[in-house]
Amino acid sequence: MNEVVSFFSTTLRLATPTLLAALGIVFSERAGVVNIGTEGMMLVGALSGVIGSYVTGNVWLGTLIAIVVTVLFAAIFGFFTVVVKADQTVIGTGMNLLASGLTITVNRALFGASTSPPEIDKFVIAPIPGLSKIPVIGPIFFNHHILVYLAFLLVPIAHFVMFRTNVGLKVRSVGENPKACDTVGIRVGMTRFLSILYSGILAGIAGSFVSMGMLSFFTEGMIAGGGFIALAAVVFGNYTPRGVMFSSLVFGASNALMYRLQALATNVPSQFPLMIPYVITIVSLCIVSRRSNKPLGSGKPYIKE
Amino acid sequence: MTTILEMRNITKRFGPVVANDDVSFSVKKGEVHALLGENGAGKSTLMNILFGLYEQTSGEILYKGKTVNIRSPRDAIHLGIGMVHQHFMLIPAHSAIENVVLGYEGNSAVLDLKSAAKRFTEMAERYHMNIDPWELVGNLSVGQQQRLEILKALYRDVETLILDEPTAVLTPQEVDGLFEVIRQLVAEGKTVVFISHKLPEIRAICDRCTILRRGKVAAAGLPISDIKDLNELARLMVGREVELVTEKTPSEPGEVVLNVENLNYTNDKGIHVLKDVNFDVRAGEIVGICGVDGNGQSELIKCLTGLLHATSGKIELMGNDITACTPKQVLKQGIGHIPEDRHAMGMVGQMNLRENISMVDSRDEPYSSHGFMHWRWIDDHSRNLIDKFSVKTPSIMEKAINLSGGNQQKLVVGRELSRKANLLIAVHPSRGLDIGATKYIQSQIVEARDRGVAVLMVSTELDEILEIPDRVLVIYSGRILACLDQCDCTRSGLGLLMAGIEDGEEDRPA
Amino acid sequence: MEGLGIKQRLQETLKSIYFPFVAIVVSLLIGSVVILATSTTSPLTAYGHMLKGAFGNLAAFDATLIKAIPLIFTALSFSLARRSGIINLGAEGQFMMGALAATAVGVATPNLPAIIHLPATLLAGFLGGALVGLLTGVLKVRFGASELIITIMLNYIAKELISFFVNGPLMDSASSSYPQSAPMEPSARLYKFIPGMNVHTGLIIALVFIFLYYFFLWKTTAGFDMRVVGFNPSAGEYAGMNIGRSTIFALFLAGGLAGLGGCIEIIAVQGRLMMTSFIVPYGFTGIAVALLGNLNPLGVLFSGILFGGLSAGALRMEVMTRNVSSSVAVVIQALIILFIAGRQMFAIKKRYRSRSSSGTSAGKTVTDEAKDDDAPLAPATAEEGV
Amino acid sequence: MRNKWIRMLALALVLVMSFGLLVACDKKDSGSASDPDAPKKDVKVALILEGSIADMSWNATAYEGLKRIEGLGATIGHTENTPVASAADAIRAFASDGYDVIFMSSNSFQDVAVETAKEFPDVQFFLINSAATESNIRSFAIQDAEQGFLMGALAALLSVNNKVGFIGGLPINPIINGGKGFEQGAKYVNPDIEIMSQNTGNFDDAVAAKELAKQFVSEGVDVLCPMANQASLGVMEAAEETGVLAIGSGRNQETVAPNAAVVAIIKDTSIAYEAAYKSYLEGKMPEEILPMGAAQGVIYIGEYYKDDISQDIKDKLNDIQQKLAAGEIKIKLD
Repeated sequence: MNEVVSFFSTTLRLATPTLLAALGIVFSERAGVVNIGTEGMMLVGALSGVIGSYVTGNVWLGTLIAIVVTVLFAAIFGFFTVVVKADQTVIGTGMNLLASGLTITVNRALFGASTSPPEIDKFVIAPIPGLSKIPVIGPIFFNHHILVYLAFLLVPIAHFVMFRTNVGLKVRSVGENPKACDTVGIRVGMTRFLSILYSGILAGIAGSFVSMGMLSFFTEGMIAGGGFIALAAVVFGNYTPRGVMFSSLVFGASNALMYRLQALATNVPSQFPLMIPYVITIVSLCIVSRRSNKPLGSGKPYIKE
Repeated sequence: MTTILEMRNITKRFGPVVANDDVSFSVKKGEVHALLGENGAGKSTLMNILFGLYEQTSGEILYKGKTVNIRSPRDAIHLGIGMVHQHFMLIPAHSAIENVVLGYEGNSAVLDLKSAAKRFTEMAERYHMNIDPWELVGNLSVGQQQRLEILKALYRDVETLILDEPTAVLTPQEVDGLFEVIRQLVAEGKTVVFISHKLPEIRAICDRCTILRRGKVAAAGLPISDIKDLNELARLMVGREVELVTEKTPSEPGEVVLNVENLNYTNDKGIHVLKDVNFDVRAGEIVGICGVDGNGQSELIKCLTGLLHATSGKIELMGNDITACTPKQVLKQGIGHIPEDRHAMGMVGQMNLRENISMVDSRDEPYSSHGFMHWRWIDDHSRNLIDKFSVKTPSIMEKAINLSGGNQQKLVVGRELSRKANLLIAVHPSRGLDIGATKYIQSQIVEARDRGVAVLMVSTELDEILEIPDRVLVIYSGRILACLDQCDCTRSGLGLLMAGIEDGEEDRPA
Repeated sequence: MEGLGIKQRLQETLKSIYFPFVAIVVSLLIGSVVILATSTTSPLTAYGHMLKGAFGNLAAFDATLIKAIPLIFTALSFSLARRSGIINLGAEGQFMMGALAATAVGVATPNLPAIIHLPATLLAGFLGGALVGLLTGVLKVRFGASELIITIMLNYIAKELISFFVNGPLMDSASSSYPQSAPMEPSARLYKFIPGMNVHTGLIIALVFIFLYYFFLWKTTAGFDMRVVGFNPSAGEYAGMNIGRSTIFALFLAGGLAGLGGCIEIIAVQGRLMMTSFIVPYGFTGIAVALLGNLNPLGVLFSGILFGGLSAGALRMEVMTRNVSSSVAVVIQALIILFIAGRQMFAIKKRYRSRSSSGTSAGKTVTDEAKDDDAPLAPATAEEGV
Repeated sequence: MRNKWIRMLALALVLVMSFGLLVACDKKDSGSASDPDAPKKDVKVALILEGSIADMSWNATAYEGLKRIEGLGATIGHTENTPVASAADAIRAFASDGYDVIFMSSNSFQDVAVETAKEFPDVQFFLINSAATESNIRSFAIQDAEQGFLMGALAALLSVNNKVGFIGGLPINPIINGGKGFEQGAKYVNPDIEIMSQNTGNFDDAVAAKELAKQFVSEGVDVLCPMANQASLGVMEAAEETGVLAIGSGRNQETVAPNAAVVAIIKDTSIAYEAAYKSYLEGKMPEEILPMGAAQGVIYIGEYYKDDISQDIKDKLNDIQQKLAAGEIKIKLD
């Protein structure tokens, strides 16, 4: 029983950064932007969160700083893809490289190369009073960091915004047919730019959750593919917030399974459990890609004559 | 009547191309003003400037007497200008009402689609247009989509409505319905700018007309009532006397080249698009398929050319069953195919002319052998071809995208006609071309027929259908409703058939 | 080109140099700000070392060439796929799998004459990458799965496979328990061929493949089909080309090119396969090389050498300056990617703004180069003028 | 209009950057390690690192060693994150710049170093964890297994559940040997102990290390030992959160686990570097491979962070360390 609890609790925890980032990407994807650069944004968020928390001594202020810095970083992506109309994939790749170089450079400049990690304020486990005492259910669902609850609470909100509000309609339309949006007076570029910034906000939060919730320090290259997994979660989740939640949980569970297998089957070469999440991603993409909500204008810059 | 809109000395350049050259245009409140001109005359450019999609290189716009700076459609909508574009600006994945409220400034942050739908339905009923607000736009017919576009503009309380070639995709009966709506709008005091190159329609609905020719104003604000002869308008539009009829001798049909039997096609959404289609095409005759866009023509042609595979039925070319053939195999059998959209299918804009010319036969001699391209031969061949079909280009190394629309189509037609084809399939061969290019391409098709090629032509243009084919098939909702000899065709008869009314044959003259 | 005079040719050349030049200059300028902010070294000094380390003398150029070779292969891989309408982010993994397959062949059979062993190893390298490409292609065509994510995931899987093989089946049992393969047999290695220089015969192979890339795409029907499909898939379909097959074949070849690059890197430079053989992101850098080279064969050659120089120069910069870390070179590389991909930004926009009343236009400006790019970089939806 | 904006922005960017560059020119270049006018009396020592000097472990202590050498009066230079493919260039760059001694910090560099060293007979090379000895090459072998052995032994001494866990990073030589030593060390203390040992495949992904550690704990492990460079922090943190004990494998790892960290078994390669450099200065370099382990003071037990460790355990561990140093305990590595 304990193992079941631990497995599901781990699943939720591991799903959270994916879910947070994916809830941002789902909007930018719907607006027609393929954000390969999420990995880099999360890395920037992870470092700036730690710096912010270190400077202010408060994890929330740190997260706020992470959001601001990541949004600025996302603005570079937005500038190149929306304003300059460059190829989104290539710019995204460049952003990832930029983030990896910049975070190393900045981290060293601020904290030095070989010292102990700075002591920072970090997210603590916040059991929900009462609910966390329920056997089995409590420890699985109600004994987490606040950001875990927030991530899952954000799902219905994101769903509502995407399908019930004016902004959501604009975002969905801009990805489907930017020219039509232009003719009804919607500023296509601005909508896309803002959705990129929004995905930056969430990537920043996701990054700071990795560096200040799951851990309490920054290490070089610490996102280790999490941004790409989030991107895959959006495609697998068929571009809806609910689907994204489902796919994040699948990825979280596959990671939890991987760690479990690693711990149990110590004579299986560790490389094979490590491949599980990637294999699951590929297989799941093959299953869902045929019936996709992928926006028609996805990945293509809107060029007004 | 006061002048509501004035465009003064508008010039618009696209690089070296001058699309509008010192154009002035003025519209009075409450009139239907036709903007007339050939394709490429600059009508749409001018209206796109008015609607804020383009920015003029120079010139000014006055609306209700005030100079206005229209930099985006948003500004135009604020002023009360609405536009229904030739290519609908709708999002198929969204419902009708979502399309209507999209970008509407009166939207609250949380959408209240229910009351929007109520307002929409009331408005639709007022203009006798019935559209289910909750239906996905992808499921609406073309006519419904256009009505939705008009309602979308009206929903924004426009005072001036620009209709860009609104009748291109409608049946004559739908056109009549559209004219009813326009009359009602004018009666309510709204102003309509009506872009077209179809002279009878202009006479039927418009009060005045402005004619553009090659980017310049050929006639401004001409009252329609003053015009006695349509040829006069045509002359103003084209700049010379137009031979409105393509010379053609009666056909001498030979053996059956293409035979289609009980063809059925159901698409992946489960919609039965083609229903028991039967017809044949003989050597030396032109068979025209006439119908409103979206009634199965595209699918039929795709089945014939192997791009789609029929669900059941049989297609025979020169006695060979090609039903299950791939496009490559079909092409080998000797089919020339002028596709429906040259940009999307017929050519590769980023490639040069010689590459576009070798595109279809690249795998065959003499274009290539043993997997290697024979560029030297292709160069000679390309030069001959652009000479023969008078494609205007600086060189065969020019990218196709840099050619004008007419020259692009000549290139595609030339390529397909120069292939050794038994069957030529020509889909909308003159769509988007000016009269000169249209006539040239039509005459080339007739010439091919005279050489003994079997021709299957798809068109939505009644003028073309009435003129070119020897036999006409009318397609409606995936069914061939009628097969008529050309001499049995009348405009109204075809119109009714195109609208799916089979009794239309009764109208034909004895 | 028909009807082009020397002057026009010169203009064309200048135009093709303009964008890369500006992009590199701007990247270096921003990089200099990073250097200023994070170290006490003057950017000019740092860049001076960089330039010297890249092209300063024969030895530097030698190092540059050696580093350019794998990048040329991954760039050809990206270019070929891109010309066929596919974005191959998987060169990284294909490179590794090529190296892995080559290692298996290169260490397995001692006492084989080089004339058999070397070609077999190169072929294994090609196939190792090509099969990964093939898998990507089949998944894309058969299931419609996005090649972007598939290739990224396959990169991670390839990394784990390398780890598994050098810790298991391919581990060098003779020398020690190190997680590395045995050294490649001498018969399966590439050697230096210019006296006084360290550059190896892989350079010749790279040049041959640059030519083959050109020859294949522009002179063969299969390459022609691929380019048509890359520019406009529906036109390709209309013209009787098999889109799916073309896509799969393109990814097969692209994977093979990357795999061959990985193979050559192992048999010529590193000598044996190790866990740490692929610290350098050869695949992702290849994207930048391909873009800078505008997907053209000669362009790839020159930009490959430039990036090789950047890498060799960055090393020297790190050696010569105490506190400019190598991550600054990563930043500069990233900036070059951004500014090359966004090179329209630097276009001298004449034709959309000219309000002069003169009737004739001043002819094509540099804008045209960015807009009417020869390569299919322009997005498919770009509206095509009037 | 928008295009104009873009161009203005680009121009502004270029201007600002140029200005920055101009300002930069005034700045005195104090960073350059090379000084052509300096007399050739001081020794120039270079270090070529495969990883990042911020890894809190292998490469960090190597860099520390270089700093120690600098303290002995040498001029130093280094490159980090150097791929094998660049190792030869790095050697050539240093050698042609007049460096006298070059340290190569990884066994991956062995082939390349042996090959390239021939070009520079006057330069002295030191290869870490290598088996090569040529005229100008000396190798020393860090006894990673001894570090693992001490960690395993201490873990077994501390374990209540009789279950201890080892978490490695990338499965490269030092980590694998460390793992082997760990098992033997634990068994040495308690032949019946259960050992869980796994590599995360990664030095960057601290989350992976942490989650794996938590899994170990849920399987009953009560002493965790990481050997995963910077990712070790994840393991330390997991111990802290789950309330089990952890034994560090480098300095500074305890900061994230104030309650869990017992002690760090330190593999201070900086001592090895310094010792090698001293032997070079004295001109007494043995041809055989220099072992660098407990005997040389490279591997030692750090200061205990916790007060409640019994003296008995401390004594037993010290005893094992001495036996390792004296060669009384042999670790099998095949």
